[in-house]
Amino acid sequence: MPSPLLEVRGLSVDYITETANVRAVDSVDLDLMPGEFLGIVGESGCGKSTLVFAIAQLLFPPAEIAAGSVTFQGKDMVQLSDAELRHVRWRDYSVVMQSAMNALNPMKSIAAQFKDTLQAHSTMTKAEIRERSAEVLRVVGIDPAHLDSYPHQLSGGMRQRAMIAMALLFTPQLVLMDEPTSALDVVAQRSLMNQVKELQQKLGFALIFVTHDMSVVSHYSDRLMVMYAGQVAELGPTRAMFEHPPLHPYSKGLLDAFPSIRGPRRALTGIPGTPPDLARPPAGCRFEPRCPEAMPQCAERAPDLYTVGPSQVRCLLHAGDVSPAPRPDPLAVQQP
Amino acid sequence: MAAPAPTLAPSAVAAELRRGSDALGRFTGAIARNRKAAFGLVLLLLLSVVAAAPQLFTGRDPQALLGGSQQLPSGTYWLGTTNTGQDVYSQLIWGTRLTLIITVVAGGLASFVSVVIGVAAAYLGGWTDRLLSLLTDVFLIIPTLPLLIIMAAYLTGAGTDAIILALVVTGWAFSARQLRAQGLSLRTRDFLEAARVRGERPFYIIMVEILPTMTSLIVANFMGLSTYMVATAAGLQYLGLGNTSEVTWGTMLHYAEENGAIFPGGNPFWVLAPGFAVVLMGAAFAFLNYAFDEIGNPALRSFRRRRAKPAA
Amino acid sequence: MRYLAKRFGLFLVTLWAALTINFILPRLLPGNAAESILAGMRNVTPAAYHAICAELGCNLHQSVLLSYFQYLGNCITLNFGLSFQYRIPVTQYIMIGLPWTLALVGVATVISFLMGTLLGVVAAWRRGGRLDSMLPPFLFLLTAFPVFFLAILLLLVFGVGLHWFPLTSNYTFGVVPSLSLGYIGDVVSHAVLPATTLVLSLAGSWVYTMRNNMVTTLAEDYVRMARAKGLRPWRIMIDYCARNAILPNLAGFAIQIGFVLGGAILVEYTFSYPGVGGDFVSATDAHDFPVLAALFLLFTLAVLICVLIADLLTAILDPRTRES
Amino acid sequence: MSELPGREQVPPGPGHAGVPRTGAIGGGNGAAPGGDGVAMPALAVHRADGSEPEDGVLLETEGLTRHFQLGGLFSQRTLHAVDDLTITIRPREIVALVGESGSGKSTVARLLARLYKPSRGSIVFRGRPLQSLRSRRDVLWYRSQVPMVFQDPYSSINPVFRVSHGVARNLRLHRRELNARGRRDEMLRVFDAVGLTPATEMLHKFPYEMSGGQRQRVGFAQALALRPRLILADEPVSMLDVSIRAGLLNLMAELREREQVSILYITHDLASARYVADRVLVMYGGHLVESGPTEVVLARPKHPYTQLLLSAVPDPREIVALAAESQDAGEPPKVINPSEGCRFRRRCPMAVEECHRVTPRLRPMGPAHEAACHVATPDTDPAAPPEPATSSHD
Repeated sequence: MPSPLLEVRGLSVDYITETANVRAVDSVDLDLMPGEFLGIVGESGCGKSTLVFAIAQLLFPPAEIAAGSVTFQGKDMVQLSDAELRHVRWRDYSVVMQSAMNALNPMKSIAAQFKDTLQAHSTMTKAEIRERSAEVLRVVGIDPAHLDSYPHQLSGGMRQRAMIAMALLFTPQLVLMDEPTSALDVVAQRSLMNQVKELQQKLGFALIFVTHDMSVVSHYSDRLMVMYAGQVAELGPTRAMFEHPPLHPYSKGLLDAFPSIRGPRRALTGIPGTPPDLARPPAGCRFEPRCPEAMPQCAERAPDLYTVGPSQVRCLLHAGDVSPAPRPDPLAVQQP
Repeated sequence: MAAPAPTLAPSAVAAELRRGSDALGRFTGAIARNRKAAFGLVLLLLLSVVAAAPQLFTGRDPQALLGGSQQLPSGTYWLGTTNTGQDVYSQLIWGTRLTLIITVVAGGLASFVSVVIGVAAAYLGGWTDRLLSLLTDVFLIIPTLPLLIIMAAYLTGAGTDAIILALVVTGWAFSARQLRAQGLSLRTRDFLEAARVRGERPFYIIMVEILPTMTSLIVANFMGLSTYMVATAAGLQYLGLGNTSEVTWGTMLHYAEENGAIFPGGNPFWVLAPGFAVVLMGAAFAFLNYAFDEIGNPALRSFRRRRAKPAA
Repeated sequence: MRYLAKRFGLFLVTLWAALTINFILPRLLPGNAAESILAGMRNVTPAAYHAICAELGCNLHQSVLLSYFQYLGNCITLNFGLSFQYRIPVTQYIMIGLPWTLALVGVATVISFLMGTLLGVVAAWRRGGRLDSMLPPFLFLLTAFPVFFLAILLLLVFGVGLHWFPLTSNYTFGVVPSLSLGYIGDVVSHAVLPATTLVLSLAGSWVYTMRNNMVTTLAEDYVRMARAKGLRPWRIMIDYCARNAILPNLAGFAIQIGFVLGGAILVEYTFSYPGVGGDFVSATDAHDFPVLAALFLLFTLAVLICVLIADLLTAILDPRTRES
Repeated sequence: MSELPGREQVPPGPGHAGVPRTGAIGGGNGAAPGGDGVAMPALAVHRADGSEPEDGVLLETEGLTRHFQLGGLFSQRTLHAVDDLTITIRPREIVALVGESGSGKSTVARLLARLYKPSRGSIVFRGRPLQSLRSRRDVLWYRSQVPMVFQDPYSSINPVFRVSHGVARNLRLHRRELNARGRRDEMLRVFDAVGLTPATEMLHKFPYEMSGGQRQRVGFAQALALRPRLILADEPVSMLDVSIRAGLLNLMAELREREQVSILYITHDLASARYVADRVLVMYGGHLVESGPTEVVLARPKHPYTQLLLSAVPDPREIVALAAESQDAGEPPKVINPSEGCRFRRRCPMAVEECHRVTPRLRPMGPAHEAACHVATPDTDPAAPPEPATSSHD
């Protein structure tokens, strides 16, 4: 087993406000192999974006890392000072944000924003910078003539691609993407996903891809992490989660909430209720109030992450020392 | 005398909309919690009491010639006397009333004008918007004090009402522009279109659907305008304009300056007392304005970082 | 270019508005007031009498419109008639005081713009630091101080009290103006207190506005991206934060010049500083309307030019104004 | 949950007896609709329980067009948001209007809600052209029957009032026959009907105390208070989390059954359209490019754009990614001063010379199934049941 590129141990993030300290991310453990595509899925407020920004050391007050370590290239990033971090940033790991419209500086042209990045980490001449910028734009399918245009002059899809091009300036080992496709229509989304997968395989960088829409990463990611209320609910190979029903009731509910575009039509139930208030997390399993397969002990005992085959799941049904009431999975039965 | 420029970025409206609850309940809560607001409010209440019942604070007639010329503060004359022997302290107390009236009336009228023009421009759009915005820009560019002085000069002897009119005519533009900006960002909100689809009349939409959501900015602007009015009205009277026979802090400053109160041999308290009184009233409104700025846009709140970076 | 065309349109309309206000105001006077002012004049020559009449519009047989266009013609050709007080052309009279005010206002504006921007940027950048928590309340209190009272306080403390600076006027009476170091030193020492007053009154609101803009800009995604890109902190502060905080508000800063001029009038009156500000007040007392009208136009024009400059800068520096 | 009545057995097309459903209404705040199965949408025109069906058409548009003028005095440019739209909506029918951003679908909603005036063409509601509705009474007649539900839960409800404000205003404006007591009961009824229970408690809440899903339910409750004929729903679920979305889609199906109301469901998500709609209209660049019963259009999409849209929708249950290696980058069309010809031609793999010259008209492709494409070929055998939807676009 090659040593992991990124090791996250017990990472927790607090939002400090006058009224309460909200633990948005609760002791997450994660290993990422070089060149691996990890999808992180979860609904609004589950802490997925906070986790990624915590890994990238990009948290702004009132968010602060409360505990845990993020070991990347052998160094614990949480301990590094801003100056030390500055050398690693973008050269070894880069970030692509959700809405490229306000992630690009409206006052500077695309070329200028590439230039200051390259100059911050290398001593390339003007010509080399121009050439490298044109090259990464071509890689993502944008005509280098757009180098001199400004963000507001590009279409949504092109801005998103320019962001990805910027992330690849130094072909880093790790790219963190926070919902880069949510602002795009389905056709543009698919073409961007194809391109991201192609680039990842060609350039070999590891990728953490955050999205609220499970179907987006279902065909692209190697492994999938489902997050709920600040905790990892399930983590495992993507195909495992789709070919047979997922282990965690929440992942199952999430998957079943998708209306299918092909094949037989099935009634959707969705997941009633709302996620818990993270300022006062419930004692037992955080999904218990909304869980169709909840058992009495779920309300008192907080489940840990149990290993089931290649996956891990935070649910007492798989705790081994608990005999789950044999209930047929209602949807599996009538699969024609 | 620069008017404070509270900028409430339209993006702040989103925060306010998400958090807004029933307007009155939240305000009293917000004010109580906010130290600055509480300080401003207490000061204002104090000034209003003095304005309402000056006789509680001084028995002497502010106009009566009692002591010697420009005597320094003493047991009998707490703040000394004017060049004609009048008691500076009682003038200060009696001057509160008119100063507060001018400030609040001018501030209120200017606020009203700015709300009407700002909201109308934002909501009606099209040509009305262009015309009203042009009018606002013109009044913003024309320097206010010179225009004010000219109007006051032409209206000499017309008394306080003329001063208030001049103050309002020159003071409304800045807050009109801010209200228009917030109004425009509100226009894109769906709940206004929902009201139109329900079949509501435009007047109802402005009065019931738009104005309540803008209350914190309207109040902040009123406070800002009042701070501006206190200083500007005093400035005019200091220059000897308006009705100099009335007892206000401004006229006190005028006579004090003219009779060399600050130069050796004069009674400096004759000028310092009304001066600091004006500052006090201005500060009361300024702090309330600042507090409402923060209520409207919590991101602006200044805070001390409490926890150092946690050790691993 | 459309952006500039629109702003130049505003320039013309505002200028026309100022001219019209100047024309209308004297005519608004209740009939008797005009006579009383004229009656109050001592040794009034017939020519001056007619000039005043034209000014106050009391010769009604001439149609208002005609006199309006006549008036506009005069303004364009800078012929503002004679000053009532001194019987010399208004333009000539203004030229005497103008340089002093320009120097005072110019220096004060530049200093408060630089100081305001710097303090605002640094305070917002070190959010949560000492500066940021202490600055806003102090600054806001400063705006509660009327300019003339600031002037009086400075005069009292540094002039009368500590004798560090002369009390009045722009240079010691009797000193022959020359380029010698002595004279320049004298002028500067006279200008310190007035200029400081202006800077304090203006910088207050400028720092507050700047800090608020910076705080809003700091929350933007592109600043977080800049940090993610590993850029040096000062480059992020200047190139990403300050630029996005200052540029959209250049026009707003230009409009603040109007307040500086207002301040200058009060300061020059308090320090008896012989600039156009002081002239403005003395013209008011003496009902010297031609001077008043000309000065009012001058001030409006000054602000207009600053706004136009700001618009030019915005058009050049802010790409969003360029057609996509 | 019992097996769902197989939609496929019911041949599509109007006039066929619908399969009666016994959709029981699930109570509970967004709780899974309990009872014996979910009210599945089906095209039921002749009600088994014999209630007298409405006449054929509720609302129809004829050549509906809306242009916007852009640019200053000299550089006048026109944006063709909606061009020549002719659609019909029948009673108790959910019609999905599907299109990407910039397709004009929201403009259609605002035209039908009389927020925009049409540049050309007409809208006729229950036989009365909208242009003829001038007096306040007429306007209120239309407004009381065609309410609208908006997209953004956080901006469609006035944050300063309680959530019952909108419902109360609707009742006061359009249900004058009710006294205060009557209005209160009606408010409780509609809040219950949309699953906001316990209604008495929910009525007193403020918007910021509610989740996105609950706020959208308030939007539907406001519409229901009018006893509407047609609800215009402009992307009501697109800003909600997937798990909440299902609840809202089921709610729309229930309302169509229980409240006898038609819904124009505007969305960019083809999968949710398939789940809830009887008929689907696909728009591209301001034009209606394809329309027909949902299952038919999805089984045999005729217009290349519909095929592209269908192939691009990721379905997590698909075992292996469809080999749809289309190079289409998904750039939205430019509809400013567009030239004649099909607006999809630059992205269309099957574009022929005629596509660049002549704007295609809607042509019949099968029973009640039309497409606007020169190249598309009608079904040879219209009666053939639609084979399962596996078509892919390459």
